[in-house]
Amino acid sequence: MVSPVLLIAVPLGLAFAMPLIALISRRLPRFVPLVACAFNLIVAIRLIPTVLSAPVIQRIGGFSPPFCINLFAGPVGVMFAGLIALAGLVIAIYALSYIRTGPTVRYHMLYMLLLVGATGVVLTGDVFNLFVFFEVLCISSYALVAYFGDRNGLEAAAKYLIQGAVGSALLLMGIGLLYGLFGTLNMADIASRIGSVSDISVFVPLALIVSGLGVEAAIFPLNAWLPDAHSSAPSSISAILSGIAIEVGLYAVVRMIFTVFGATSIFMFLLFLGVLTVLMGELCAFAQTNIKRMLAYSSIGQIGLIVFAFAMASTISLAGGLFQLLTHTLSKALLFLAAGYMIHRSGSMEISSLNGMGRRMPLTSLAFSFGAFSIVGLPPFIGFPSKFLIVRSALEKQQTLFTLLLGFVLLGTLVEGAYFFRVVQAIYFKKSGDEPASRSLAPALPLISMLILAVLIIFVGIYPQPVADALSTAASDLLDRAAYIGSVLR
Amino acid sequence: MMVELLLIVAFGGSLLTYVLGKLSSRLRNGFALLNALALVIMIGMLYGQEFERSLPFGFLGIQFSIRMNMLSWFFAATILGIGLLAVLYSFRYMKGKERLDYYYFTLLFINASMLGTVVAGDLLSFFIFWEMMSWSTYLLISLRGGGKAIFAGIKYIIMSLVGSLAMLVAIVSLYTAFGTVDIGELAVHMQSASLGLALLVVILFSITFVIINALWPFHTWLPDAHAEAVSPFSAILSAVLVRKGLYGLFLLMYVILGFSFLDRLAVGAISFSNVLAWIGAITIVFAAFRALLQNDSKRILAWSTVGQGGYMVLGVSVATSMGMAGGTFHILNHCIYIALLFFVAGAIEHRTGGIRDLDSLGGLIKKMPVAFVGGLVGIFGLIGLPLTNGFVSKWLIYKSLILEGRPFLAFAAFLGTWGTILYGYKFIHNIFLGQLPDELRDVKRVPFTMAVPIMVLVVLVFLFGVLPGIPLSVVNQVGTYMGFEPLDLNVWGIPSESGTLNVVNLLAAIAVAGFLVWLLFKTLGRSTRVDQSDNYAAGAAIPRGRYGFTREFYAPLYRIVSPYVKDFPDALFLWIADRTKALGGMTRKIYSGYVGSYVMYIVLFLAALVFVQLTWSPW
Amino acid sequence: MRIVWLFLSPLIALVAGVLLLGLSRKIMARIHWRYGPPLLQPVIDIIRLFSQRSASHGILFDLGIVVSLAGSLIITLFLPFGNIAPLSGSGGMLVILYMMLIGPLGIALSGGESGNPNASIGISRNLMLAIGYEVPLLMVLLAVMTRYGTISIVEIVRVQQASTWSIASWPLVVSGLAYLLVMPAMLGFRPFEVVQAPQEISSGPMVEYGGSYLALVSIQHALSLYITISLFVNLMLGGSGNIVIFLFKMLVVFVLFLFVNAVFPRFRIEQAVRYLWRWPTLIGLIGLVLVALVGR
Amino acid sequence: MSFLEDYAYYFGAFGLIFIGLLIMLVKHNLIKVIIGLSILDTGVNLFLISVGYISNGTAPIFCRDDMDPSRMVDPVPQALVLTAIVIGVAVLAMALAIAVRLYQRYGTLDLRKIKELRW
Amino acid sequence: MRVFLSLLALAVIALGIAMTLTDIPFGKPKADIATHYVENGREDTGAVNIITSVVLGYRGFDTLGEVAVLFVAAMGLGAVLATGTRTPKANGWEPASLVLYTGCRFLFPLIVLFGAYIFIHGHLTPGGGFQGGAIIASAFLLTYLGCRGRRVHEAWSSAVESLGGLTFVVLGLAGLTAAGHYFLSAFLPAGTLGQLFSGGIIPLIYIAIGLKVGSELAGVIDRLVEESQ
Repeated sequence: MVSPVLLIAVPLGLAFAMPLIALISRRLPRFVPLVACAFNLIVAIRLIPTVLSAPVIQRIGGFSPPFCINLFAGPVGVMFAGLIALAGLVIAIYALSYIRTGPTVRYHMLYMLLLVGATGVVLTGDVFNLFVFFEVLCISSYALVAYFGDRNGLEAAAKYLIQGAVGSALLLMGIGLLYGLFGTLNMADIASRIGSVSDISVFVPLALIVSGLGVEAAIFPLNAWLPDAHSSAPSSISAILSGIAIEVGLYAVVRMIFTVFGATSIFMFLLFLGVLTVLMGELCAFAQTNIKRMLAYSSIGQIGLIVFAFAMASTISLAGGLFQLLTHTLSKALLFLAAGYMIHRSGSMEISSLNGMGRRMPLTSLAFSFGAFSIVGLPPFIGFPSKFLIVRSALEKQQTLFTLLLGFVLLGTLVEGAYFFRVVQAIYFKKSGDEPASRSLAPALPLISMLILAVLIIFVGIYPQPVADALSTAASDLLDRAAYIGSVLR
Repeated sequence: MMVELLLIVAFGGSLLTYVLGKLSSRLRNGFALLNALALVIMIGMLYGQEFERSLPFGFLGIQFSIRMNMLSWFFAATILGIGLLAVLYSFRYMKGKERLDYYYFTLLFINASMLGTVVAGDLLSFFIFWEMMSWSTYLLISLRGGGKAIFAGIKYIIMSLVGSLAMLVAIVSLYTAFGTVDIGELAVHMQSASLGLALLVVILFSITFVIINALWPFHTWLPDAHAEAVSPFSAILSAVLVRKGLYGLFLLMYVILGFSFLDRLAVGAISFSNVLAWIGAITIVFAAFRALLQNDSKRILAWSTVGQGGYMVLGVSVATSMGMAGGTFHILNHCIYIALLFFVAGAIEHRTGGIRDLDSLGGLIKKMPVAFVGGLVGIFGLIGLPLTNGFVSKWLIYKSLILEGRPFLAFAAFLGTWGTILYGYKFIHNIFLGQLPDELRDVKRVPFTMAVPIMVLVVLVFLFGVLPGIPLSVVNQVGTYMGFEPLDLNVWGIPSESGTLNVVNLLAAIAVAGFLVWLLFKTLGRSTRVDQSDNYAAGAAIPRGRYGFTREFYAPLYRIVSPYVKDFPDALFLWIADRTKALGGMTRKIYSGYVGSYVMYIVLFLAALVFVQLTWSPW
Repeated sequence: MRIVWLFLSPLIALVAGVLLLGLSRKIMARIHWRYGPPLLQPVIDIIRLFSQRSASHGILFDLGIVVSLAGSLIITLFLPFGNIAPLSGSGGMLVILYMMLIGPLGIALSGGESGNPNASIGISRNLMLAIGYEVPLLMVLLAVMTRYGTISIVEIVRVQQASTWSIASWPLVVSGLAYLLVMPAMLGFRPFEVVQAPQEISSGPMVEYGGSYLALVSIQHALSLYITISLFVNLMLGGSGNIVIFLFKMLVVFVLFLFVNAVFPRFRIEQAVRYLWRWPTLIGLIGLVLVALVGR
Repeated sequence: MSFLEDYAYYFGAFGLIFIGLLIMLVKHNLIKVIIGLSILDTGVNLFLISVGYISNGTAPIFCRDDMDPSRMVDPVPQALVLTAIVIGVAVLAMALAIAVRLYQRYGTLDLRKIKELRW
Repeated sequence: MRVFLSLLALAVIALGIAMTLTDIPFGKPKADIATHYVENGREDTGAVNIITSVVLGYRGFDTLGEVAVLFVAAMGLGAVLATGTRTPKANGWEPASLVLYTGCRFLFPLIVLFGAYIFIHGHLTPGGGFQGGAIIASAFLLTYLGCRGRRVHEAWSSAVESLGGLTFVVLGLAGLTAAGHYFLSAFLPAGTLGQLFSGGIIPLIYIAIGLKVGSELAGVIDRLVEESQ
């Protein structure tokens, strides 16, 4: 059996080794993320059958929980880790030729550390450890947003940093209060003691932690950094931020609420928050003329949808939410990657500058359309099964409120469809301006990465069964607090 | 295995067409035609079979299944038949245009998806095919490029998305309620369903089907889409794609719900069928007058498609054998003559270099006789003159309306027909009659591969008009499948007690009378053939070429009508879109760019959480 | 017997129509304090016209006329004439309504081919006028059909003869009133004589016709007079089992509208449509609503 | 007074935290905001430390073998604070680096004027 | 307005936190976990300094993350402030006086030595890798302030950084393979309590951390100094 700790340790070791590798040859470091992600992907895939039957508890340092930090490699965690590795791999392939200027070695190092941070967050079973890895994730993304060092990038990074730092401080305050209340930092241990103090005392740390993590998870109204950061970062980083970073933040929120606090009563609030996030995100995106900003706002909408699904807190809705998360990771990554090269080609982020791209960059445009269709939830793309599950879970509640909220969410989807289809049309059917319609493909490597994502989007869209099965196991893992506590504090 | 094979050939063929197109355009065309032909032959072999079978795979735990019965067969046959003709027609029409591989691929893909919707045996696969149909259609509508086409495409896909979201909710509601989406099983389960659920499902489904069938007030996508698509595709859109909405209604009303249940869905006089019928009636009248106001050949036809959909719905919602047969038969007839008309309009467009504006056409009768015959016959069918197919189906619809005591609905239907006469004549007159503009002096004839589909359809219009018994026997089987009494009919028409229809008598009478008059005319009259523009005008000369009365053909009527038949739904939807955008513009102002505010949001969010908990402690 | 009537009834209609045409000119002249042409002037005209050469613009130009006349002739087979209606079993009112289209449509197509703008104007006016009067007319017809629960005109006549004339029965009297109001428009009489308007657009659709064309068109015109009045008589005045009485009823109706024709000036097409869509439509609607409320 | 005595450290810690937050909320200068952030971090660290304090406790180091474990303060918050300080430093360094670059690009540190990205 | 709103919001939050704090009495012994650490820390990890045993033993994984955070910061700083060229531009600043210059150079090895002492004795006395590293970095800072123009050799510093991090990870992974199949488990003999050579892998890790933190912080300072020139 492979140990889940390898998922964190090996990439981290490789990241540490990169300066040395860079001393040997400056061309080598860019391949290190590929190796690390491929390794992680293999490990994660090998772990999945194991964790589907029972979660793997990896005790760091060999002490028994709650005295040590433990990794909790449950179905959710390992699938997340696999997803991170997958997205990381694809985007790393893309970045091989996309990132040509600037301190490229540092880019790849930071990129790997971002992935390490994300993997750490999803695997850890300790509140403070989560904070630490969360910071690894955040700080590397601050730096990566500013990577090009242009006006927008720096401004976005500064704003992102300020908001992120406030979020981290709130999170740390919450963790401090938790430690003060329970004298332990182990999630399972806290979860088992959560009933021993008064409601308000539990609530304040919960509020602090939700607000703190919510900043990274881009829940409305904590998401003001997102459109700036996602639109100003290099496209590969936008893809990873949109595809991985906010999802991981969301995972952390969900893990906290579901497992640590078991705060079932806050779900209704989250439900409304989710719907609000959907509507806000989609409406703002609808009014955008900047393609990357539009995609960024669309991410907010998607996050709202996922929150909505999670907040319904049934096995199906959680599976749907996780599925939607997968959808969003793959599709939004594909969208950002495709948009990245189209922007590269046209030299502008305005949607109108993408006119006629279908002729100039046929494959990239095709990839973009696939991503757009998938995000909107059209069959036979991956977005459909996830949307289907979410709708199903909402209707299975058999309550007018849920049906009504579902209506609002679908309204958001409608708006989303409107702006995505607008862009697809611009790409294919609008005449480009003065530039001659010469055909040019993006370089091979980005195309390969887009192709991988597109194939996945279609394949899972057509044959979602295994994924859905695995995700419903994962959903019950998230829902079953007692099992979590039991398996850790055995 | 035939149906599975059908789907595989349809989808595989579309993909293969694309691949072959990269090799050679000739190969691609040949293969596309062969593929369409093979599909027609296969569906022909499936005639009369009835079975339902689950497929060996599924989706998220839901078993897929396929079914074949007369209802499916009827729709599948129309789809594939028109598909074949459209492919043939496209060869010359699309020649020299850009992105032909894409065009043929999408065209065949749409056909394949439509085929999928009608053979789907469960609602989920129905939905999946439906959605594939929607987005592939969207990808083809704007093929021509240009602002209008793009607007048409976006309009279509948004409305279609509204519909499909509604349908998704409906299907999932059924699934959560009964644990199955198989049509056959649902039909059984629905009988025990609660009224609330049934109402929800019916309303949601109806939204979808009304949108795709372009009934008022959700018709607004159609005129744009049909007018702006390339003509062979307009034909497919108008003839078969739009009618998927009716297929859905059939499925919903008569296969899944059934009569007895439909009767329960009523509050006093307001029943589902009544509402539907009134929507149909409004659609007919509204569309007829809107069509009158158009000046674009394809837009007129598009509006007529809207209107004819109303007839079908009227017939279907009356729910007598006769109304049902009329509605169903009208689907077939409309599919024939509207395809014919779009082919004609396309041929004109093709030969005149893209002119669709009726104000600048005219006098083409001598230049394009085939197109003229096609257009004339098509318009006759559209109006429903006796001896054309449209007559029989409209006769059935009118009659069932009158006999059921629905004079107002019948009035709407009649009025629509008179509107149709007006714009139909305008279509013919402004394109083919009157003076020939100088620019069109050297217009060529319709090319052969475009003439063949036109002539085939012309023959069909008359064949089904004179021998309505042949198609009606199929229609009868469709009706029987949905649980209606079969209509009493023979090959010439419908013998029944309260008003019969005997087309052959009509034919004989017209033939004899025509012959006699012709004889009289030929024996007594002597005439000299003169040029078209050799005209008498009270002794004054008429300037050639610039004195055609095609401009503003019904100008006085426009002045009366136009204030009342504004497209209010369209304006409303555009307003909503506009407001949504404005709302988006307003909401995003909260992201003011000042980071202090952003931090404030975070703090306020936290404070609000704490405050609520401290005050009311809800959590 | 049926075969005989099949050929005889169009003939009678033809004769009656031509006579009505002649009568109209005579009566009009008398109202205007003129002497007027002889009663048989139309017959003479037609015979003369057939002997003249004329110009043709093409096949459709010929065919349109033929179809138009043939269509009109056939309608007479569907209309009960006294108690004779040879083909009424083959379609009923709906077929009549449709066949009534063939006449104007044939002329419209034929005239359209000529490329004469006056013809086009006339046709467009004709069609506009048609939609103008069809709105109230359809209401009336539907009221009648709904009231009697049938689409067979023979049946309608039979019921009327068994009870009372439609125009004298409640609630069809309202519809009858509307019908009376639209009759001049259907007949093409003033104030609705906008289609031909000889002084303005040189007889409109007929402008290009000469010789045998004009003859046929005249016959068609005569027939359409006959058809229109006969339809009114059948639907509203109870038809008749007796040919003579039937023709007498027709004569009375015709003369009535001839008086109207003689004393009114001409509307513009716009005014005509506006008028038709106002009062007759309103009354027709009331009639239809009443019928719908009262039921059979 | 016992209340104040019992909670004095908390007052100090949260006082710093709220001062830091207030600075971030109302100041427009990026450097001042970063200072506020720093104060906020310090406050949080102080709070963490004070959570683990035991009255009259000793450092949890066995300088001699005979020290009383029960009087030692909680070592965990100290370890946490060690980490938190490093993280704070990292964030601070990033913030300053970005501020330096931002100033070069915009020529100002006034956040009200650095508003190119909005809506 | 803004200030008022801020104060109001903060007051609400403060009230909430105050209510929670009533459940966290100040200065009272509480957590049984802490007690467990204090009582068993020496046996479990072989470190006399219980904080060290927590930092590197019980919560060693945190420390790995912490090292990663610092690494990220250094790298990120480098990425943001990347100037492309490393040649310091000539500036018109006055060179330091001889006294300052000599003093700094004299103090430099002493400070480094002190830093090394701190991290080598991390398991015995207050201090550890981070503290020691910070002290070493302060030596570099002093050099920058006093002896302008002297710079850290980048290749060396990044090699040290890299090796330090690698050592940590490799030691952790060695634990995975060697003993008990746990990451970061103490697979080296604990030795005699209180001796310099005791505590298993703890001193090794602290040395690695110390060097790494030192070079990283020095690098950060170096970057910022360079930026200011």
